[in-house]
Amino acid sequence: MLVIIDAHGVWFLGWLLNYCSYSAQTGSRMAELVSLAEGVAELVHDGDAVALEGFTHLIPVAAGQEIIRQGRRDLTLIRMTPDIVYDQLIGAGCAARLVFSWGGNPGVGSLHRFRDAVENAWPRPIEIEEHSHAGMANRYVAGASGLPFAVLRGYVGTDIAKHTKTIATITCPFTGEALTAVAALNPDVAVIHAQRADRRGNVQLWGITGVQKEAVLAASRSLVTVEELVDELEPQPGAVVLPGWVVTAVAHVPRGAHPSYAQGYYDRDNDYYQSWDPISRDRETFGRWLDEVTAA
Amino acid sequence: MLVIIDAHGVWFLGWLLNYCSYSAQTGSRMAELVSLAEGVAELVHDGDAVALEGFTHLIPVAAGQEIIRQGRRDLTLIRMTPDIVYDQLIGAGCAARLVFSWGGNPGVGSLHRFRDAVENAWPRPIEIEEHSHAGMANRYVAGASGLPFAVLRGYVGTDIAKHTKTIATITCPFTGEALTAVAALNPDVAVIHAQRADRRGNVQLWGITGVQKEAVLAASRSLVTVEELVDELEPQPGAVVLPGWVVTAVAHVPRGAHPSYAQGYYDRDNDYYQSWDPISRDRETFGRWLDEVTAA
Amino acid sequence: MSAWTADEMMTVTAARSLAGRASCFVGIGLPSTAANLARRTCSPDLALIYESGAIGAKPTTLPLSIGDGELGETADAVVSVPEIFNYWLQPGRVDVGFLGAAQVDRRGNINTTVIGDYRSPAVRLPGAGGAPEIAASCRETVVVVRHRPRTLVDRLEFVTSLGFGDGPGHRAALGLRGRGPIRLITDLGVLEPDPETCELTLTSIHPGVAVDAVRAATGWPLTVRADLRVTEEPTAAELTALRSLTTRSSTRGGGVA
Amino acid sequence: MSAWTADEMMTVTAARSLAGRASCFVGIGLPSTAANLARRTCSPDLALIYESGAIGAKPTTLPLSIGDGELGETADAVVSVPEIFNYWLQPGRVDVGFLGAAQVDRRGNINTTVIGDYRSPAVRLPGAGGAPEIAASCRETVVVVRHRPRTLVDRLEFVTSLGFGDGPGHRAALGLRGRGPIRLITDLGVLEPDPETCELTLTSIHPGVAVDAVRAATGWPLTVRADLRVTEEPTAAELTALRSLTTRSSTRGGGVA
Repeated sequence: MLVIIDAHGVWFLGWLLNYCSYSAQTGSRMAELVSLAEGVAELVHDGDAVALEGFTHLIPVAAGQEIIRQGRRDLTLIRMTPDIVYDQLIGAGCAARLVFSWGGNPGVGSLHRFRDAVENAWPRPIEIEEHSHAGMANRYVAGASGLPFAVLRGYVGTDIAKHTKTIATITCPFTGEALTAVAALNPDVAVIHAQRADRRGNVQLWGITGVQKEAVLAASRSLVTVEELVDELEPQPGAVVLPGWVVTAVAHVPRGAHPSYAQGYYDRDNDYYQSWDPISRDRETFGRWLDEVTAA
Repeated sequence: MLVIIDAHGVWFLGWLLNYCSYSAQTGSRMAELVSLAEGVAELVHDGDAVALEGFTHLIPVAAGQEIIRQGRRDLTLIRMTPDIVYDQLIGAGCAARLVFSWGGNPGVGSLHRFRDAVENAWPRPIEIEEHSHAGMANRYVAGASGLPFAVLRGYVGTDIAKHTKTIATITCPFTGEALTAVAALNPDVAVIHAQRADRRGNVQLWGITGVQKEAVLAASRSLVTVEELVDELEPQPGAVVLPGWVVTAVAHVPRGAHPSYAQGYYDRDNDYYQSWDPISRDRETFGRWLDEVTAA
Repeated sequence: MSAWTADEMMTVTAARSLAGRASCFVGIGLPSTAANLARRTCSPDLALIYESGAIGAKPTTLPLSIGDGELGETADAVVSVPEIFNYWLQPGRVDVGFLGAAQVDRRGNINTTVIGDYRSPAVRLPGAGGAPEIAASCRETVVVVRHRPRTLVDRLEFVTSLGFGDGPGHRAALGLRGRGPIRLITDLGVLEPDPETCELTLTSIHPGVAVDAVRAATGWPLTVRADLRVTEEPTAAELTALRSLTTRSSTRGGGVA
Repeated sequence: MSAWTADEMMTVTAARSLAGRASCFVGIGLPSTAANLARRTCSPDLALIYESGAIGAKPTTLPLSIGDGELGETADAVVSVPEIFNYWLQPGRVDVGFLGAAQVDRRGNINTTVIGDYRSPAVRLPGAGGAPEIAASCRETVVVVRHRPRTLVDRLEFVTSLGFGDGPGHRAALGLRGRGPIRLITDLGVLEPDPETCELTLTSIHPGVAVDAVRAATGWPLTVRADLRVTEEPTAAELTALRSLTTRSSTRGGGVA
């Protein structure tokens, strides 16, 4: 079933989302095709736990900026590698909490808005919950698997667990060995960017596919922005396919991952990453950037 | 480094295997190219725990029959779906134990040699350790991940755990919820069949890829039989690639999965599965089959 | 003589139970025929999920195993066996689990492991496969078996896959999220759990079948619902689709277990 | 003026430490340059593994991030991020872990999290990334940093990734399988753990560097090994390979962190 949502269709989408929410009820629907603005309006609410994922590749930057534009507040932002798009969301004051494992501008240096929030509580205080990549990845795996926790060899001897309640010790019932448990991540919404979707909402992404499958499957709702809508998904080496019945909504957003890259569509805009450093270093230049984005 | 092993090369391969065994030592070597007879002779020893995996597709039947031919004894045979090739190994008296989750002739019926062993201890008593598919798959995942156990929602309310020591209850340290733990599987040897390998021992398989990656990564040693040796592995949609440095040996065995199938090479020989039923039903007809195979 | 066989009636009825469902985790054998028929009749968008890792398989012929090549080739996605259980089945995102059974008891519990003592069995059956977790984790399950006294039994010697366990509340007490076996479909009729006792009771009888014949083929004292219905006959379209499926399959050689 | 820079000496030395190794888990920044150089010099068959999921990456230019497109396109296999940590790093099948650091202490412990108090830090650093488990699970690790007193510090305020912890036996007591940081390579020399104390001691000094300069740049009282060697100068081949790598990278725009 494909429903094109126009401006008046938001009520229907809202009903549909309730109907499709995780529960024992049967008859999940296929993903709906929406505009980016509609998708964010319907799926991302103030106070939600939101995971925008994409590991260097396919970062859903356009969706993040739409969240800024719509003025969402008090979000728990979840992401393994908060980079430019999270710097922007944090600087814009959207986030009350950040759950993450590595926050930097890859290949450039610091995230200045992230640092300003953590070091100086500007523009608002931000609570952080910090993990390692292995821990975050396993938290998504647990979330996608319907388990409350995952087990790994991790964090041992480090100071990370001292500051994070979602890390614990667990004992192997067979060998008695002590291992580490991390709590599952189940975001309210996962947002990812993919190369393609077909008109039934089946999503295809390839190249470095990161933790996006896990983020979508762990979340209650999901929004996927795509470079291209196609009639048929041609099989691709290394592709991950998410069937439409596990995706809530798909929005057609060409270049939606810029300045990161979409393999087969465009390269990483390394200059943008460089240029973000001076923009973000200063509250005023950042403010001007923000005005431009929200005016757009 | 590629070493072609001839009949005199077995000593060198033996040295190499010791050198490559799991340990803190560095400098793992690439997979060696061997004949099937050499690979089985070097890698599969009496008393070993051996996993031949392949989920309906790419079953390493030729390797299994070579194990019969070489007269291995007291094996612990591990496999999610012991089908014809395990019926043959069990009937030939190679197995002291069977670790499994579903034992049948798919699309046909019973495995008569398996049943004769379990019901009548013929040709020898066989100990069984029985799981569900979800449990076995997770046991391989734990083995491949270097963990002593895996967690799942499984077995609850069934009688399976009553007879199997490798299932236990575990409590979530965050929610207090009771879940199921299964002990890791770490076979001495994993044997799989794949479509292709390159001359450096990188292995490529596609289609239904089952639990083969996990079996190889969980095992101390691995033998991969392949349809084809190629100079370069062309990327394929849905392909799993195992780099040569995690594979011990590769043997070129065209039609090595017959009567199962190798996608892109040949179809499943459904008539063989049918014809196995009368052969295996009777100890004498099976004996004649066995004489033919071992004489080959 | 009717225009359809008892097996066809069973399969058509099972297929109908998938109307309005988005996804079905398909067990081997009879369930696979019914699930594939549903895609050709009442539920064309139904995503068929096989434990071999095929998600959204669209086979043109009946698969002979849960890992036939065509399942993977026609699927929306093929994932590893660990992933199909962990990411797809376990979290409860699949609407219906379709299971066969060697034995099923009055509360929908299933045995596919042994007849007789576990350590020295009279008959050794194939074992669990994916069934215990399909029965536990799908939002609901449907069991498809031929109606025989040795199949529908009063008590199981071995519970491979849980139905309603000992009765009301048992699944919830064990923390299972799926609703359990909402329907047992046989070649004689349809049994559904009594809301009070969770005991499988006859709610629909196939055309031309006598209630006494169903009682005689059931291994426990069968309760017949007061509002017993007669199953709607297979339509011409259903029969055509089913026969086309099974003919194409048998011309490939080999039958379906 | 020498024919090579201190950074080049550091990178060449780090690359040499990968000779004879089959696989290297590559951290971001300086380690990536050295690992890529090794593939072009002493260790052409080295499998480079990146936390983005690329196994056996063969980039022609230096990647600017651990997830550059060319890493995936040239890799033997690309796997998911959970898989790279669980199946590839965690079981200890990777020979060497190559790590950078904001701070490293005398026992090879690493801080990449905060300077100052955790809850109100003076400087908030990027955090852990893949490093804690790379440091724990690789068969051995090599740390590459520029030699500065604020980098090689006596004590860490925050341990992000464990080296030898409090000293001998600490890693074993925690159940860690990898041997830990067998070498710290800087732009001034090479430090290796003393077998008795696990303290990093100067075992090799780069040509033209004075021992006192190394002491002055080290945040703890540096022990100099009696058998102190002078690092072999970069060969012409090494320098050519390195410069070709970095030139090609910089023409793509952007520097390497």
